Amino acid sequence: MKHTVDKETTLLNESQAPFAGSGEVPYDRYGDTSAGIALGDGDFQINFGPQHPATHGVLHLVITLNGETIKKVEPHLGYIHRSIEKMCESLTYRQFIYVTSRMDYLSAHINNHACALAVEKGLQVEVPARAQVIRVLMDELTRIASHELWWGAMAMDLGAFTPFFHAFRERESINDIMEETCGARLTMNYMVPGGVMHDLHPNFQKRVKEFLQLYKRKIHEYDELVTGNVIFQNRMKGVGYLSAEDAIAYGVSGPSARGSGVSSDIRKLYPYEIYDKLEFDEVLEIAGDSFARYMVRINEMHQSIRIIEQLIDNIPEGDFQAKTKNVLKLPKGDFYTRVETARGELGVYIVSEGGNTPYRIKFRSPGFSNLSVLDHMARGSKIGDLVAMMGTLDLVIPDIDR
Amino acid sequence: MTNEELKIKLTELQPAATFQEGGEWVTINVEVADWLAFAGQLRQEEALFFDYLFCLTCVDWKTHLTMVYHFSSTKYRHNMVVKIKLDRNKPEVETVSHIWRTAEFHEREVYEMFGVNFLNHPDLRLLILPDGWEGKNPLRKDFDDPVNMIKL
Amino acid sequence: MWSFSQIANEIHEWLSKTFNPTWTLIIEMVLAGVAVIGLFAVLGLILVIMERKVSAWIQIRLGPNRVGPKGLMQSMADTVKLMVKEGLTPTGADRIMFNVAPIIAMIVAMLLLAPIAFARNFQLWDLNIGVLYVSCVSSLMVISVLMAGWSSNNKYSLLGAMRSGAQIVSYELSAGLSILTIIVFVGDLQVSKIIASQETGWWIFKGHIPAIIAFITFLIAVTAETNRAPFDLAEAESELTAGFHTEYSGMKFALFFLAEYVNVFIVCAIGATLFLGGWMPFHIGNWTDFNHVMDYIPSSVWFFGKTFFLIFVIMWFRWTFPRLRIDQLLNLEWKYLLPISMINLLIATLMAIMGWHF
Amino acid sequence: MNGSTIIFYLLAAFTLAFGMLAVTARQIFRSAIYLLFTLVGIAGIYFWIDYEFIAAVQIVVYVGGIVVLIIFSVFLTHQAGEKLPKQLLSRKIFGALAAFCGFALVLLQVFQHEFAVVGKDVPSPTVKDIGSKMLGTDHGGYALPFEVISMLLLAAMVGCIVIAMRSRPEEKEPANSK
Repeated sequence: MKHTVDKETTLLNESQAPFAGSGEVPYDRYGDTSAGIALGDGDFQINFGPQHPATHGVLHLVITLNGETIKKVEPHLGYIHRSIEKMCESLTYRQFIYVTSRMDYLSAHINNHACALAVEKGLQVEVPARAQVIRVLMDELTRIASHELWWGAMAMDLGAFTPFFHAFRERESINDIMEETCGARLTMNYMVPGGVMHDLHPNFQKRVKEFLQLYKRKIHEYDELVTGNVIFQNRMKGVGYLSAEDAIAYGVSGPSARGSGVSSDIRKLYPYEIYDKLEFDEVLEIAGDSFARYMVRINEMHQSIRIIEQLIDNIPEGDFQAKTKNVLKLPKGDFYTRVETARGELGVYIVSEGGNTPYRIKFRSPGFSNLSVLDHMARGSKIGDLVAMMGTLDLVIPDIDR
Repeated sequence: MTNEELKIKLTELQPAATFQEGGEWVTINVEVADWLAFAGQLRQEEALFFDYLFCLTCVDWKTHLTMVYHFSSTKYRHNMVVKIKLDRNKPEVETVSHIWRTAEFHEREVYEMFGVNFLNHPDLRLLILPDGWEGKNPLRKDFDDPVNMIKL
Repeated sequence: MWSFSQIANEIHEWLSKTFNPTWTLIIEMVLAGVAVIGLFAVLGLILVIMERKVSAWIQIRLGPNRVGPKGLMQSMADTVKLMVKEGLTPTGADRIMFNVAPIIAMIVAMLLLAPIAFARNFQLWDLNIGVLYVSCVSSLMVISVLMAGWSSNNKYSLLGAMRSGAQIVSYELSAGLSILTIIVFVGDLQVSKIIASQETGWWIFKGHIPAIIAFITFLIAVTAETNRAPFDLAEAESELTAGFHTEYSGMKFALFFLAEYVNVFIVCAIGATLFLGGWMPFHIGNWTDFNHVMDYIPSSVWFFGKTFFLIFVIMWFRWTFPRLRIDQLLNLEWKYLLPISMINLLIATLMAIMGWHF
Repeated sequence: MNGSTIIFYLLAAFTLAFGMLAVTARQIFRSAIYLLFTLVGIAGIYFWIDYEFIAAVQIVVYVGGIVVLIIFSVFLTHQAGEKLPKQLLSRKIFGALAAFCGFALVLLQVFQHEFAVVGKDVPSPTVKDIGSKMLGTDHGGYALPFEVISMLLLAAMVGCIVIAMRSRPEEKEPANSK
């Protein structure tokens, strides 16, 4: 983008940019008198990113520090904003799904799933049972893969390198399954309106069972290497506390909210596909600190394994795709669907004017809301804690920037 | 609360408001002037308790803009949608970021993408667009960028 | 059987026959200097490849395996790469300080090699304050870090330098106290005497529990003092990108890198000397036959074996533990290690007075 | 001139040169670093006269301790990177004069004092002897001054802790506590 050049040059002195509103501060936001804290004596600002090892992408935080203590965290977004919402306005209902794999690239299947569900809701298409099961299987595999990557990357943020490789050992076998089934390892584009793009590979069941065995054999290493480590627990417990009220107020969803004891699993609350027929638990922790969020994700992997085990031997025969017209046209109106990605609640809001392209489309991405709570969480803690918080919020930058 | 009960309750609070039929959730159209008071009621009224604002966005209808708020209650698990019609040339609406803090970021996004001015917002400035961005708001329908936009 | 001391003596004799005493001294000094620089370079190469192989082994992967047999020449290739890279100096940097800092790091590391006994009768400088010399010169290490951090004119570097300063200054205390524990047992600071006192058994065995506690404290403290994970807060890459050496590149960076590895070697050598008997073979009391068998293994093998074992342990730390936070790091030192090593020193002194150790 | 003398002159030149630089440097951080080199040079001279323990103490106390403290305090001030203002000429002259007077006084003492040659029973400067002298209570022992100084240091330490404690209650961490 031609405009991004001047962003870097004006970074430091923009914290006091003029208000576009009436100029008055209507309420005392965090106990401060103004929205932007003025630089006091001994404070200094550092640019955390856009190129920084702990942001896992081009996230840019301007941090105001007093010594090692954080006074304020200010996200500056947009470095990889592709305006997917605008792009989708010129793509047909069959095409726009493929763009969404690039949002939260670790939950590509689930993003596609949300879009497919929205279109199906508009068309009122009944998805065949086989397709539903395949979709759920793929979602849960994606969720495990995403949490594996999160686990490794978060441990790396805290300075332990080895877990990353252990996590990738398992993640590789999921990626292999994905590759065999959909021909892609990251941006799958497997789910289409009405079902899935093509049938499962004959090896699928065998491979998944092999993966389940591998996972069960190796999962205890995760706890031995990281969860039980004293240093790790000291780094996580009591760090980045988020109360249940704040989690709701900031719109935090997914594992990050469940770590604060907020029941927010869309799969349980507003079940889609066959989730209401499956046996699994919504993982809740009440401590609200980084360790609680960590434990939620670890246990969620176990729950996903449970779901896969229930389904893998019971994939019904039949069509993998419902019969749909070549050109899809949604009736006039607005359609909202929400699914649970690995990061939280993904909402797809389609406004249709009756044509073959969406009139307006909005993705309510979990990362955007989860990021907004970072400033609230981080104030008063150390730089090292900020890294732990960002790790347990599990930010994926393309998901925030869309 | 079921949708019908919700409708009755909302009519009590906003007799002037109209409902939009056909959607999955109760959709209410509110006047800009009533919005701030109504938002407070939505959050504070014990029977409603809409504490979770899960989606905040705007739609450009070429003649006017519409703010769309999706609410949910973590206590009663009921959902609703609020729509507010704005003037396209001078879109202004009261902020709700003091009621639902998540609105702060979402409103900043809408501010830069649609040019909606949120009155009394604590920190209304560009979030995603580069600083010093001058020109039109990218998600409006009349936005055109011949360099970066590819038309199919 | 050859030994280092034999070679050294032969060189010395040949030199004294051919030259007058002054020239002999000068040539020997030059030789020692070349040997130290050579050792420095070789140690760097070996330790880098060792670190990469150990980490690969711990992380279930292969590690470097393309350059040379089993990838053993990889660190040579890295050296060449670092040497031909451009050494940047940032515009806002304090040029003199910025360029001097890595050199100081290296000089300090080289100075530290002086009192280490690599084998029987093979030592550069057996000065009578031996161990104290090491702990005092190693305190100079912090200067190069502070210089590098400040002169880079980078906030990350400055934060890293501040952290490193606080860390090294604090952990010096418990490292010093745990060294003192052994000195109390030996009654002397001289390296050769410390080693000689372990002829009947290493101090970690002879010194009962206080020696073991001191050994553990020593390992933790020196890991912190050499800025190795889990105490690598000065360069914590996920927080401060690279800490004090963020702005360094090419050979200047390589000098910091080398100095870090040589420091690891030195502290492990000191640990091996104090607790594990240095070059002294494994002896048990008065089992003469067993002790004779042990004596057949060359003393240099014993020394390097023990040192590299300790280096392996420190690498093992690095690839297993997450990093501590700065306040936890200081808590660990001031609230746990320091009191423990103080009490431990008292107990050790009592034992030494009463003669309770073996 | 033998090798030993050459080394002495090298060390002396090193010390003096960095001493000059420490005084004339315009940046406070550089000045601290030059001071450090001066102190290292002095330690080198101690090593040269075989007073190894004193040399080690010089390095531990001055270089490892005091200069690091100075550098820390330099970091904590705001003008660490800026150049200090040029000194006034009068100050320079007075400074030079004061230094010269001090130097002259020392020189006068050195030339006037009759340095008596000590006999063979001089105590060797090994750690053991220094230790037993330091804690000796007999003639020539320093037990009393040693204890007095340690009391002083203890008092200083307690004072530090008290000062550090006082500002504690205000800065309670708000976000962290549950």
